[in-house]
Amino acid sequence: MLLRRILTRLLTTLVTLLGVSVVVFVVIRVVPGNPIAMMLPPGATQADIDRLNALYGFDRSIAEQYVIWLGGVLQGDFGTSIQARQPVLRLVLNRLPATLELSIMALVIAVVLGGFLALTGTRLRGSRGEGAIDVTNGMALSVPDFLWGLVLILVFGVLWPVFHISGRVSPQYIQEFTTNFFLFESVLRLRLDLWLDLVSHMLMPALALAIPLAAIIGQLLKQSLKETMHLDYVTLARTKGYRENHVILREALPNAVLPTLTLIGVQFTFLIGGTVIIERLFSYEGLGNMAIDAVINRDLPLIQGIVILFAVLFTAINLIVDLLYAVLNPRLRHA
Amino acid sequence: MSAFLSIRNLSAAIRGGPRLLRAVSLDVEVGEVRGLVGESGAGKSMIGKAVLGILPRAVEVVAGEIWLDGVDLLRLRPAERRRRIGATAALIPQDPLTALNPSRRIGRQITDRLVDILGWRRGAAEARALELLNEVRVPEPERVMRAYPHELSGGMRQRVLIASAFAAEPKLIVADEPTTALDVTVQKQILRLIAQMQARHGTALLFVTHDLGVVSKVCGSLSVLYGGLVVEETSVRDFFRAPAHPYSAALLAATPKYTDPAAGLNPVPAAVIDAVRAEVAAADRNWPHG
Amino acid sequence: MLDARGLVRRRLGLRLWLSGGWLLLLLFAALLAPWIAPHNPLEQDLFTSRLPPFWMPGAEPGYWLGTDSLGRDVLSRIMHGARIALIVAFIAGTATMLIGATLGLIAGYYRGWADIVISRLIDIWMAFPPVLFAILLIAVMGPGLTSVIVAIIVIDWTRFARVVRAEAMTQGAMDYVASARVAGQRRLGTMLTEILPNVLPTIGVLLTLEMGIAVIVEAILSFVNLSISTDAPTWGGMIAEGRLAIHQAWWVLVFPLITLFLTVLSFSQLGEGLKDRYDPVLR
Amino acid sequence: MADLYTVSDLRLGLPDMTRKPLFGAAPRIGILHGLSFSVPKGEVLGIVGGSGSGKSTLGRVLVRLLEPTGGRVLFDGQDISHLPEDRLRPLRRRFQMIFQDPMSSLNPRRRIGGIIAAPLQLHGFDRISARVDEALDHVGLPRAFRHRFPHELSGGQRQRVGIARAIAMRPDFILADEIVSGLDVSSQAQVLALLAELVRDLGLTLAFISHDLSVVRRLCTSTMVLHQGRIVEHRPTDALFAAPEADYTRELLDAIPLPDPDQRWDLAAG
Repeated sequence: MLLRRILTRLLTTLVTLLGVSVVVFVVIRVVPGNPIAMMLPPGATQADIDRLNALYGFDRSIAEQYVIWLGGVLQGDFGTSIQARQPVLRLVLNRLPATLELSIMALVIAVVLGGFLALTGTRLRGSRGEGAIDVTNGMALSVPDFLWGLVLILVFGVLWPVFHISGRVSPQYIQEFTTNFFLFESVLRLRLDLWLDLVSHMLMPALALAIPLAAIIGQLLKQSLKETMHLDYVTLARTKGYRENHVILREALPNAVLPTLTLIGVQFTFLIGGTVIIERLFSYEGLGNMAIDAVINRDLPLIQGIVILFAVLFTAINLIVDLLYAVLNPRLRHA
Repeated sequence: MSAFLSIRNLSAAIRGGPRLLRAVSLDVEVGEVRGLVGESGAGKSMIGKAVLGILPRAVEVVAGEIWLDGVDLLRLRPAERRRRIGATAALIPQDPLTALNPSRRIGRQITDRLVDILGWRRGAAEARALELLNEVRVPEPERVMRAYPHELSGGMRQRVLIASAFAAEPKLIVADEPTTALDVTVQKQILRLIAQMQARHGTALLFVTHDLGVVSKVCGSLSVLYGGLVVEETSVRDFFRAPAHPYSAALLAATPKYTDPAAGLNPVPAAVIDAVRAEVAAADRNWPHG
Repeated sequence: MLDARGLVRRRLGLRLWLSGGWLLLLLFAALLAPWIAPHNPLEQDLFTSRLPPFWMPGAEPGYWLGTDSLGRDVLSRIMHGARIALIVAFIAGTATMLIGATLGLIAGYYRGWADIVISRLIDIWMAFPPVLFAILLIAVMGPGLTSVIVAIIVIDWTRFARVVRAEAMTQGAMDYVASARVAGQRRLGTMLTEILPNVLPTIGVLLTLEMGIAVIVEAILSFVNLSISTDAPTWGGMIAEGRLAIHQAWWVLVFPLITLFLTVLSFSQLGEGLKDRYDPVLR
Repeated sequence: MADLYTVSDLRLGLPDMTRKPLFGAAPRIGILHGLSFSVPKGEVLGIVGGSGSGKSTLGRVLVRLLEPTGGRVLFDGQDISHLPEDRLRPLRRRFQMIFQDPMSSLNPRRRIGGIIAAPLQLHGFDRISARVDEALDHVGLPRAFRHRFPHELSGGQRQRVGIARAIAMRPDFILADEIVSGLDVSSQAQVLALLAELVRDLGLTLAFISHDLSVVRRLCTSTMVLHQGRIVEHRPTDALFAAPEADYTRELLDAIPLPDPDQRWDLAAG
């Protein structure tokens, strides 16, 4: 049962990734304007252009280019960035940790905040407190991360400047790191100063990403908690003499969490998608920021690589959530 | 108070809304099985819920007393009330499919009250649970203790719930339509089991049902409700021989009976409904809460 | 429980009024911008650059919300920006709805191959980061109003398709659909007369939501300088300029931001509010 | 009297998605295992059985909401077992269905009038408005109800709308699937009395699916007992209840709690 589920999901994931690669390949190959011409100095001859075109494979048909590119990808070769003239894979993997750290921090904030709202709302159901939580959730939910980012910049960057609103780390610390997982490394090396500097840079963009997700979690988890609270086993637990908090946490929460979990998976991919613009907004040196530069510079191999990496990341997250769901659901675990 | 459970003039209403219970009074002695009968909206399960302290949040008790084992539950502080109900009363719920927590093992769900509320040691609680599963004739009780609810059939789950209800030797059990969701052949086994367990443990049983057939099998006495009002209170024998209230008689006449093709299926006459509604309205005139 | 519901009900009426009112005001400003805007939104005047809003010292009369670094009137630019924002909202929102909801309805009701193909497409689309996808599309098509609208449709049809598909599946399992089949209704007829009316309130909520999102996407694209021509007055463009000059002239950022914030919030609240108010079926 | 339905060796299996291999079709779980029976015109057939007996599935095959995997279903002499939907359509006027849950069988966003009129329009009836009124009269609902939405009605009233929708078409056959199981005894009695009256007045053939033998006893002329997808007994109602032949039928009857304290029901035993 579980094994078949895993296999089926792996198969559909592969089909999805293949689909993504085809779509992005086709889309960026109809770009007007020649990226090769842009990277050559003025006065380059047609022969130069042809030579470079051949080098990057742009002189072949799209189908041929795709097969060649796919063959390279299967061997771990994503091509060479036109702009930076470095292997795409290396460029992308260098930036990935920054985006991952930001996304995970945002996820943690969202889960903690959303979980707190949901539990409080359930505890206060029927009262004005619940109404207030609903209204807050509704507002937080309908405003996207981009706007929250701008609001946070205004409030905590300008009006009451307690956080950094630009960059990932203060310039003087950059030399201190040996890996690209700055946050992780600062914890491992117990460097509180580094950690604080990182957090003070990351907190605002992470919060901007987290607010809408926190609201969604708060709303959905509360909804399924309330539905669960009406079920007979919860009532039964009450008659046994348990306190309300205990009933919510032990009886309702484990069962209400499952539908929320599936949703968090999808929403987490949306959150990561949001890093593209949030990183731009906060000049945070991550994948998203690099992606926008790549589009503006028409760096085709790099765009391709970044999009594929995002797609792999998204499908992997969905896969993990799906398996987690199967593992946590006793119905599937013990069937 | 002589009776083990004594409800006195209990009135409940939706907060700021209509009344659900209208000065309900009833007693259940130790060892007695009392049926609460009525159609949907009659308030029969509200009474059971009020006794167990599980009324929906929108419903509040506006007046009355619920004496359980010599204590008026409504005067206790919430924490004390919860503990007291947990220690002396139990519920057999309606739907065995939703009455067991799908993510917890059966054994834990039977023993949790003993361990967490009554302070038993886990080993002793588990031994007690096994003993009860044997008593309700669950095959392979050791395996069932480790199972999750979805691995058991509906009838088996209801047996588990009965075992769980009797685990702490409660003096009162509220059974809220415990067989409505079951097939008729399974229903017979479960009713038989409840009757046997009740007799053996000498528990007081408040049996909520809409099925007069079921009442005639398991109850000794019954209260008929309409619109939150007790319209008749009598012994089962008297009720089926000659119901005193016209509404009771009409209800009985509307109940089909396969042994008698002519009997049953007679709609409740409009005059009877009007009369009983008038009674409900009359009860409301004496209600000080508006 | 009733207590809280009462509370929410009262707020519902209020939010419908507030959101509807703001959007009407915006529509009014957008329609009449050429006549009522105090200045030409493109008119530059370096002598009046970075004037503060009217209540601050140094403000010039006639420039209510101040001017940007090129001396352009912020209020006039917001009003003209509203034209672009609303055009994008209405056209992109409607088109996205038509395409997405149709595909979702077909996939959810007909199932079978149509569902397999549409669902797989949705999966593929979901694996793209939407903002990056939009930027990529604009880069491909070249900046301009049409490109922005097409990009929004291409990216966001899945939002409708996903939700409508799930809803159509739920409705398709109801007995009234079986009942229509027993009555001998064709599948297309059943979809249009039985399923669609029950999905329509959801589509309505999504539509207003999508309009808000379209406004945001347009702003984001202008923010990265990819939307319309660079000096056209767009909210996103103003925000981008304001972000750079945030310490010298905060008003260049704040006023378009407030406008954008209220607009997006109003669109999303409008849909929910209308549904709660006019849907005959209370859930 | 001629048979309206003749069913022979009816079989039905549903794909078991939990055991579906990665590629190819899922194995089928048998629901109905070779049923043969006929329904004469004018008969009120009771179909009883526990949950999982296949009674609802059988009903849905009779009105061709499900296509059988084996055997034949003749409706008025015509084989409908695998008839494609467009050739089935003209026949659909003649067999109607009333559903168990009136909340889910009435489109919540249509008014009662529209719900009853829709099938009439589909089959090109004339005087539709008059027919809707007539149907409402038949089921004892005020004509003004045609402007209401389903959620504005009580459970019993909704079930009457379901009946009105079915009889408005003047069908030959109606399938009633557990239509009183969600109702209180008083509404149940009303709906059943109404149904008995309609069968008599309109000359209907009725299949009445129920888990409640007492109800079947009151309403039906013949009774079929299903158990695990097989017919265990199918005889005239009087004879079946007077002397049940199959063990399962006896077991079912014994398990019914009669509203009668004198019924022998040895609770202490077993």
